[in-house]
Amino acid sequence: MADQEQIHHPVEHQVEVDRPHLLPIYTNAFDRVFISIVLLVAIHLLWMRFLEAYLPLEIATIISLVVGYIIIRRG
Amino acid sequence: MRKTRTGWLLLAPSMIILFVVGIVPFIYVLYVGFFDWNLFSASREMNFTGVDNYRQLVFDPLFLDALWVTIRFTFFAVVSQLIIGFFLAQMLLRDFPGKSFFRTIHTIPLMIAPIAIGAIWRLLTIPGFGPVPFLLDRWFDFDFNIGTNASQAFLAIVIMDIWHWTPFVTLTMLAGLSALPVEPREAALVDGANGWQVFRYITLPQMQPVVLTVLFIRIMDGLRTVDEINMLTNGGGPGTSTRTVGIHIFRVVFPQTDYGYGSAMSLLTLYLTIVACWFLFVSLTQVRRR
Amino acid sequence: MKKLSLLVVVIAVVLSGLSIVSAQDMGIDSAWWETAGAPYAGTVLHGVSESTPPSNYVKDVLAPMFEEMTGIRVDLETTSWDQMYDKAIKDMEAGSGIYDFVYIEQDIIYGYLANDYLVNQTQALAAAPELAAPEFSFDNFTTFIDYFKNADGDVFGIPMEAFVKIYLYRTDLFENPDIQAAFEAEYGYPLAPATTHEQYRQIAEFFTAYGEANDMELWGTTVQAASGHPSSFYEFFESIAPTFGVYNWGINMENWKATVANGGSMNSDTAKEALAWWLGNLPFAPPEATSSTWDEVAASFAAGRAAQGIVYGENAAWIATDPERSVVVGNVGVALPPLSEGVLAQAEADEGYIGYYDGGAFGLPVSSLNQEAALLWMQFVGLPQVQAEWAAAASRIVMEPTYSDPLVVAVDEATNGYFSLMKDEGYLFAGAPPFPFHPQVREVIAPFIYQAIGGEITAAEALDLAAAAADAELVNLGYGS
Amino acid sequence: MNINTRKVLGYAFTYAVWIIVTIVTILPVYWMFVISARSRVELFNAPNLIISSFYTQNYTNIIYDRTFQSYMLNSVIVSTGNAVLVTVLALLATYALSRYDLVGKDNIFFTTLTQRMAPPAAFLLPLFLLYTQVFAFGEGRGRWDLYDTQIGLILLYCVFNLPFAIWLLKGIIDGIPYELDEAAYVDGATTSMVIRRIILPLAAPGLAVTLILSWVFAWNEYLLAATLTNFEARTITTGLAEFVTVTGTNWGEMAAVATLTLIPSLIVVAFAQRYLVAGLTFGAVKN
Repeated sequence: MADQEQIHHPVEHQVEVDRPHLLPIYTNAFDRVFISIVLLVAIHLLWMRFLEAYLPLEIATIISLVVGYIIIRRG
Repeated sequence: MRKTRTGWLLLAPSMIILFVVGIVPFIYVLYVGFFDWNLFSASREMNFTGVDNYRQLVFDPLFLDALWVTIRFTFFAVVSQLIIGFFLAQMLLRDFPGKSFFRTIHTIPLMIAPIAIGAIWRLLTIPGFGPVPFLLDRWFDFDFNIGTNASQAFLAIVIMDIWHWTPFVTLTMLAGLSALPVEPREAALVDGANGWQVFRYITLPQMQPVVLTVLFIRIMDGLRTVDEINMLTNGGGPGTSTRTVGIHIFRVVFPQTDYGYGSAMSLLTLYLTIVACWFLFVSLTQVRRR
Repeated sequence: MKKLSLLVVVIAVVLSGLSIVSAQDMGIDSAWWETAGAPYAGTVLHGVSESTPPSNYVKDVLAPMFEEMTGIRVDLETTSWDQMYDKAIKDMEAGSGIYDFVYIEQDIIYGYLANDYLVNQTQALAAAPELAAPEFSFDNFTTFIDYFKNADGDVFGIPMEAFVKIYLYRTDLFENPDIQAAFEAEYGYPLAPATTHEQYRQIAEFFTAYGEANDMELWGTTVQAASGHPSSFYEFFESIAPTFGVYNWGINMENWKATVANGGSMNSDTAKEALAWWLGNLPFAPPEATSSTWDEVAASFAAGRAAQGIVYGENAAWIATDPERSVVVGNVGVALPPLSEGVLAQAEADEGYIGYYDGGAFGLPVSSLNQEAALLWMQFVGLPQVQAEWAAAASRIVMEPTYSDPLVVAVDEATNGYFSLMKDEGYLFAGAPPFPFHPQVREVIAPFIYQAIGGEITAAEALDLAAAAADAELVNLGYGS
Repeated sequence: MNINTRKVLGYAFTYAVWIIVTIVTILPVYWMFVISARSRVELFNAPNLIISSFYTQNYTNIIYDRTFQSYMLNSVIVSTGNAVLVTVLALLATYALSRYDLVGKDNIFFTTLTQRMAPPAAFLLPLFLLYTQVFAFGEGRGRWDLYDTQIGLILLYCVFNLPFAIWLLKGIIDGIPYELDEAAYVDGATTSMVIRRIILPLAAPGLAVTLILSWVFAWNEYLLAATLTNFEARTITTGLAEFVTVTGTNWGEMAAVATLTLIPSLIVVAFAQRYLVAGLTFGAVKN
């Protein structure tokens, strides 16, 4: 019954906040690893498509690793 | 919550099967994706080439075209299915004589093998023998030829998919609609809301999880449609206008035996599907969590 | 017509009586086969083939006959064209030993040989004289067997079907005096099977107009132009381009290059002219042409929807004789395809060819676990005694004497000489070029042909793009530099 | 407009919509049936939607063909086996995901779903190797492997059916009040008793849908079956592809097979219509 109540009165952007998160959604460790991998792949693909002609791919790897680290630690 | 060990035990058989027939091949494909491997190249060996396959893929016009065809196909088909399915489900909500008959007939397309559906639609639309071009020509003097006209061929595969999958959407929507509590709707009607307002501000928000679920399932399956399109347009013609990414991978892996490149292509497609579905999944769980 | 109905009866009798024809009736020395097969009795041989009439004959007639004599069971899986390749290649590559014999289409043999998938049958038979049937000899076959030999002349496949892709025309239309008169009045020369591309086009134009004027479902020519299927690639590169004098897909066999700039001829002016001519036939073809693969072309012709066409020869017999499937029974003529000037001379001098000599053989994979039994089976399929009925049932001929068998002669007469043409002029045709990378390059080139059919790009653009793509793919595959 | 006219108009509209939908739905199926009733020569005539004569040979050729009998039998065995296996496994798995506090439940669930997303063509090679080389026992002629076996297909179809089934059941089992289990456990019931006595009956509509849809998906699958079987375990959908040949597609027999293939599915659906609607909620809406 409680669920029903909530469906009738949707509340926008309610995030369970205990400390500041980067991501707009609630995540666990696995989610964050998953998001990092997704971003890693995306950054590499986009890099290869648009930037590799000017800058080597290693930079993309470094950027993705940094982004991944931040997400996993602070997501 | 109960002892977790029993839980894992109950989960184990499913996970083992999925691991063996799902994850293990995935790992193999992942591995092969980093190699240049074609059985009929001058050097038949697997040569490690790192991310070269992917580097090539992001510039490959055939692949990108196929991807674009797939996305357009899925978009048009799924949106139409959602609209038509929602509408038909509404029509089934009320009782009327013969309802279950109509509903049963409506389910038939779901039961036909995709490869047979492709064959049926080919028989319907093949110029010269099929009734669709014949009647269009006779009644409207309209020239319908899916062998020559790319946009007509594209339209044909979208309509075929709508025909095939709308019943699934209708039934799911119907199940969702029937399960909705009626009080809010009644209350709103009492308060003087009109039909459209009830739909827009009450039914639609209530149905949001169902819509997301259907969207998820249809996008997931729509992106990997191969059999019926391959059969209908004979491998994705005219040109490459109906060559979905599934058909393209099929052509790269089967006749071209380009296993390395095909694996990379497959993984990239899988990646895009997972990302698209993940967003839907997250919005679904967030909706539920609230 | 009398002869024709007689033929239909003969074929019907042959087909219905197939199961009762025994090896002895055919004059096979069954005692030898029983002895030779005894050690392997109970073995089950597995094979894979495309679902074609010759393969179905093997499955329904030859396999039971062989099993009755030797006790070796033969299971032949007949499946679709792409599946057949994929399954055979996967099995042979992985060495899983699923198949004991596989169908080798003439165009894939070079790839299989390069990968050492197949057993050298000449050597295998020489090494095991007790398996060599006295009635069998590689010398019985027509020259088509040469396509299944390696550089040393050893055989790797037993030919089981062979056809030429020829020019079919409707005799009832071409020999109708009114039509002849109208045609001559319009074009100034008598109506006859075309010998030049210009004539072919004019005939196509004429009959399309004729069909329209008389409100008939009739067009001038068939075109195998399925706009997303490799069959259109094949029609152009194997049947049309050679008649203009562009051979081997325009790939230079010396350095594996296709572009004119690199010494190939795929985008040469002649090739562009050929493609433009072929595409130019589309307006005079029935509307299904752009959806037609090999089988639909035959179906269109059999439905009486085209006055002429270039059709795979395995269809000639049923189109001309089978009233269950064809409405033009008895009205089918055969001729050589129209040619550019000088092409015939080149073909006669063996410097070129005028069309596709198509066919396939059974090969024995190295990975087979039952090689001895499979060798026996292969020889059985290659016995001269089994050829004639097989030819009558499936219009394929792989041995010279088969041509003179009464059954075959009857079919030949009904088709107005398809088999005679194949016998006498077959040498002008050629199999696929010896590319070990056949499907790989085809798949890269084909999309441009599809686009040209759809009218998205012109013939010249298509071939320029195709040649460049072929060059790149060949380098990618490691051929040329 | 009074209430009555409105009602009549409403009905008229409903019927109009459904009659159109029915015609659109039926027409292609009807055309398939028409084709299956025609001989090859008849097909060449201008399309005619009326069946004037019935060419039974298309059907008799198939029904009396031993190969097709065995294809049909294989299809029945494989799809039934797979549907039952999937339903049982999914019930257990879903119960675990619903009732136990397993680490990363949502992740497990989503990971499972991703199994259904892979474009199958590239995965055929590893599957082929897995079935012929890894799950192969014995040597030489006495060798046994998963390739070309019914059990091989049954297991394989789990890849796309199991995720779907788990999702379907998840919502339904989540909807069964936890207090019911709890009460049973207090009375000393074991997990297996709870699943059989409480969950099974309450989730029946969901289980029925799972069973039906898994069955239909398995019955209709083509590519995997075509690649991973050759003689013993070939299914009826792979038989459809055999009609496309160089010398003409035998549309009549192909349509006859397609018609015959449709019949079992139709029977299944006709019996289970109401479950389909009751069970297809995916737990998206709870009441």
